[in-house]
Amino acid sequence: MKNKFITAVIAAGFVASAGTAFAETIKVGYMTTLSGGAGIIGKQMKNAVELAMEHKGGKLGGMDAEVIFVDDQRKPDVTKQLANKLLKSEKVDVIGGIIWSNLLMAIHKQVTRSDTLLISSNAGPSPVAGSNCHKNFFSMSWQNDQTPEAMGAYMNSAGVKSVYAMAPNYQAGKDMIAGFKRFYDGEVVGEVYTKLGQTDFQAELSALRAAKPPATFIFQPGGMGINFVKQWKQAGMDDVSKLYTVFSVDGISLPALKETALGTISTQTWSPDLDNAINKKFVADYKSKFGGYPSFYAAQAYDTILAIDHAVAKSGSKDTAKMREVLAAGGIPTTRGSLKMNSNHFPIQNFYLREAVKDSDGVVTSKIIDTVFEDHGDAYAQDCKF
Amino acid sequence: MTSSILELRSVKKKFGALTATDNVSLNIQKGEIHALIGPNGAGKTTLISQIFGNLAPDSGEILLDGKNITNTSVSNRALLGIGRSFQISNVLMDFSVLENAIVAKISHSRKTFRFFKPAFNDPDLIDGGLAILKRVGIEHMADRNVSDLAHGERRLLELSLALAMQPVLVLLDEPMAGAGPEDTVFMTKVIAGLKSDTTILLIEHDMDVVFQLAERISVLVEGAVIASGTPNEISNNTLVREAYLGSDE
Amino acid sequence: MVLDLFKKFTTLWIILVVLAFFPIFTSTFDLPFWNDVVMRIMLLGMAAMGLNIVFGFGGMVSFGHAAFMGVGAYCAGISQYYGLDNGWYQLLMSAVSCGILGIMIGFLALRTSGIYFIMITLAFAQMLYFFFVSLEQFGGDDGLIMDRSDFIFIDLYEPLRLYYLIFFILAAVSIMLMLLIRSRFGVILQAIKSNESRVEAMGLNPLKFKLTGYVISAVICGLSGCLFASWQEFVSPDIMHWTRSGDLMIIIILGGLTYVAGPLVGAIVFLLLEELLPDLLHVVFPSIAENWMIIFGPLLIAVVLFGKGGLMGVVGNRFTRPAARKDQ
Amino acid sequence: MTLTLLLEQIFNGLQAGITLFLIAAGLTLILGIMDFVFLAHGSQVMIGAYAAAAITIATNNFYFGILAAIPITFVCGYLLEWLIIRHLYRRDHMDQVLATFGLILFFNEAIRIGFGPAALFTNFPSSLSGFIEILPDTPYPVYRILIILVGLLCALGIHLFVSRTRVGAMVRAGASNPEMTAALGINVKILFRFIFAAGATFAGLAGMMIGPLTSVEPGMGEPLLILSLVVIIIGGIGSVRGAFIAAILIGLVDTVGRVMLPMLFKTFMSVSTADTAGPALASMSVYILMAVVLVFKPTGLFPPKGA
Repeated sequence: MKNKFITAVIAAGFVASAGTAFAETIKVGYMTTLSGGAGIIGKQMKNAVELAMEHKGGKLGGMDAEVIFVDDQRKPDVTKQLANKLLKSEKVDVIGGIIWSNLLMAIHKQVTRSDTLLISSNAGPSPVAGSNCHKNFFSMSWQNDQTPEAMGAYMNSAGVKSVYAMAPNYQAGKDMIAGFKRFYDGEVVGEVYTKLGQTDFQAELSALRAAKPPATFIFQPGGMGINFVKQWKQAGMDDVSKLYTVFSVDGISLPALKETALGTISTQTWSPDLDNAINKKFVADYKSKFGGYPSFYAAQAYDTILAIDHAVAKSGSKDTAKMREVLAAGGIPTTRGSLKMNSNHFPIQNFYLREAVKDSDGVVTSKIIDTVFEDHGDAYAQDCKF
Repeated sequence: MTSSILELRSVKKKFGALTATDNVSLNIQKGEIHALIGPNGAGKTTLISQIFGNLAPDSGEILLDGKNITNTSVSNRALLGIGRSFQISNVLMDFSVLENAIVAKISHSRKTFRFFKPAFNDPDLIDGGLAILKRVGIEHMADRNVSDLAHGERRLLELSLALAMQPVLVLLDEPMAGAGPEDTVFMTKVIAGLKSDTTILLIEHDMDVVFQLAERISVLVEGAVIASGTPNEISNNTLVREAYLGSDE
Repeated sequence: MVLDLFKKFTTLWIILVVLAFFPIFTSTFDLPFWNDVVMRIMLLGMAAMGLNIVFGFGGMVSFGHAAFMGVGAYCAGISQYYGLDNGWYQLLMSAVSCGILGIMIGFLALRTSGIYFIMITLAFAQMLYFFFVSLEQFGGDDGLIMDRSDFIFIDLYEPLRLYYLIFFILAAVSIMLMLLIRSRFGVILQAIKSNESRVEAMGLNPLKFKLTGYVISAVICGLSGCLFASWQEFVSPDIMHWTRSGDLMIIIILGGLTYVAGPLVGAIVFLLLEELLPDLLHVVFPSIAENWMIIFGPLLIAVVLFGKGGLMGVVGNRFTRPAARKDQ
Repeated sequence: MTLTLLLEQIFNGLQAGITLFLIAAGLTLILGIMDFVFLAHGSQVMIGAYAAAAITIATNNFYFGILAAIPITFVCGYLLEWLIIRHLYRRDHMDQVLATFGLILFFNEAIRIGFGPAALFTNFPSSLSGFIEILPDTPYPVYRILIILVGLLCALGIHLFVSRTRVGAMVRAGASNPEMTAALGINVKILFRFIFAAGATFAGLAGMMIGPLTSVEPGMGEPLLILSLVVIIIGGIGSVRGAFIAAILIGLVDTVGRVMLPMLFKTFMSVSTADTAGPALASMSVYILMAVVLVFKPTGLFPPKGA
């Protein structure tokens, strides 16, 4: 993050005087939440992007590259203004990043309309995958519903007859449970929406103990996941019900949960032990450079840079239309292998079942134990017409 | 026989176990200056507050000019013609003297919900405000800020505000409190001058002032009126001497 | 009278003139992004000016005015969801809804005073916040993508047109406030702030004036919210999060709460700090650039401790006088 | 809904309420006696939680962590009052809101810089991880019962202190009439600083105790701050007794409402409507309760006498 105002003034002066004398530089605006409670996620993403740029020698597709990080403060209006700054002031060629659905929704229209590529490193709400989709938008993560869909499918195959579902009372929470129910065939005996940002789940756990469901499905991202899993274990709930999670036990919460999380299973498109060259290099270098395992957020951030690199390299230009063509064709080399793209520009990818385990150094991480879906597309692609 | 402007019928107010006013019945005649005296904590201010509506009595009735106002709000009582000065002077501190008077004038004009024309340079309001100040002879300090006024000056301003609504009854709660001897003389003169226009109920500790101004005096002890009468009657009343004057001197 | 307004509210007029010509500056120096920053400044400044009617002039510390911004924004969003995309109609809807809501909340909240008033206004704002979070049909927490509203004769996709629409409504609100604050009503409102019991003793019912002020301020916040939705092309409950009510209060105190122009000055400083502080820190102290709030927080405390009367107070006179009189 | 479940939920509500009380007890006196709107009280919770967690991690001893953290929070509160707060008593509420909002930002960022943005992990010792059968077949975590007991003990201590001691008499006098305290010649400065530091300590203690249950992270105090303000308002500003009753009330309404409302709604409306309306109403419930109380009793349920 540099002094953008000054840069802008100087750059404007140079452009006027020097014209096109400079070699072409591709500018990427990378937006994530660096301040506030969710700052840890943004920090990991920023680390991963910096690592990717290091791996690529500071260039993207062979072109000189500059990445500008901005802190969205997790506020839609700030995000919108930053997007505007990146577009109008920095004149970036691609905007990447974005953790939260509501922030993506806040800038989706503005960025795509300005003929700039918008590549989400995490957020994937259903409107931008379906009826509100745009040709300039790409996802390097997943559509919100897919991960719980995978969990639903897995639980079918595991023969779970009935389940108690729990998620925070907000849009993503409702999407997650909807996605889960789309694939899960058994009976949902309870559907509980907790408060967003809730820290103590004892009341819900008491109710759950009384209901005695054989299985419990939860979506509790970030700090809520730490609290939920911790209190679940403290309350000895493992004796009552079996816990199935999405986005609750991950690289962000594992360092806080440590041994408490052991044995918890979840579905995810990525895992540190995913066996391919790109991922091995990413995880190893991330660990040595920043200490500790990267989270899926970091992996997706890394992939976002790889995708831009791929688009520039293959099209030989930073022209939006040309890059778009390359990305839409798929075959993007990422930490998840060669990524296929759906008609709505969301990835078609595998979904894995992961378990929290200890690695050889005694650090708690997650390990793939099964593949639930192979080349799974999302349910909204059919509604998307560019 | 003159008619009564204010009538209290068995007004009672309790704070927890403490009886602040105990079945007070009182008649204030039109045009008189009536003093309410009594030792500290006798419930004088509490009684005034009930007459003005800041406090609601637990039981009893209050009649203004024959009309029951027991449940009327403060602002409506002010509109019906009761003015009040408070024990601790109560004026608009952030405003100038004239501005205080202008606010009173706006209220008096009843044209309050006007959103566009500036009030402080409206010639009609300025004239009206000055007239309010003139009544107590303080128009010369119109431009001064209230926060710069001396204590006695503030009391005079407050009196002018209490008179602004051209009340039929003015309640004055210790107007001389904290004023110097000069201010006291001036204030006494001002109050005496009001006699022709309005009725005054006065709480005052300064007995010289009370005997100088009041035509009738009521004595309140422990929340109850123990005597009511002319200054002469009161000073000769043995009950009063025992309960109040005796202990005071 | 017009001349008088120019004389009395110099700062505000200067700001308005600068805002009017700002786009010429940005286009000359090719800084179109700054138009966007200034639009946000104008929108939050307008809401803060509205809040300041109760906050600075009426002495009522309302901790829930962001809710009215939210209601205004959702009036635009929901109208458009059902195909009613006429912007003028949406502005009218916002004003009417916030007016009615202002009457209801104001009537209940004004029964209390002091800290209780602060908290009950917060309570109502939180209720509205959670209400909109639970509106699944309109995106709940994720919000609702919308188009810029269709203001007949004004095509808003031309960015400067939205700029000038916001500017003219801000200017109208400013002029209305300059008049209001010096009017009989404004004078009484400030008198109530100064000494409520005296005003009551003068035969005025304070509640009537406070409630009217509350409703006017709610309507202005609603208008700001409605335009905010068009600016953002997106509505979500975040616009009415309690921290935004806090931001509005900070903006006012920062600028000077006894001045009509104070909230606008506050908005300029607050949002410029938010914009520039991280960049500045990155140059001076790169290791904590992401923690720019560690500077921002103490800065606010310093303003309170040393800058009594806000920035307007520091620059202008330091006496507390009713805004109805003083030169600004 | 069985009776045992209801009982268990009441225990949960009690535990949440007691925690809230510890935070609200000091704050209600700060608001009542000093007439000071202190928004950064949530930061005291965070400081307590971090102090205990950091020491627990360093020494690997939970009890030592708590014991060492108590004086730390006391000193923090004392210093904060001395450095900043005492300069703000005479300012109006608006200035106090702004300044203490600035303090929140400062503390959160300071913690983030000092301890990193990630949550700290702590757990209570295994000796406290068991269960007690509060009813046959209804096990309840020992640790949470311990929180309830410690909280009740603190409440009793505060009650005895305020009602039986000389300093407590000053506190009561101050709560009902701040000018009077000053007029009585009591050294108000010292009294204020003591109340402030004690309030910080109790808030910190709440943070220490919930630390092992929840995540210890920057900004953890804010949601608790808002809730404890609600508690104080309902109880009546300046009333410790009011804060206690209101805290238990809020704890119960919030906890029981969260679980019961959706169930209740399902009995008379469609499941999907109930799933929307139930949680929405549950998250609004405490605010609705506060608004209703204030509409009927504009100074809370137990305003201190004379206020």
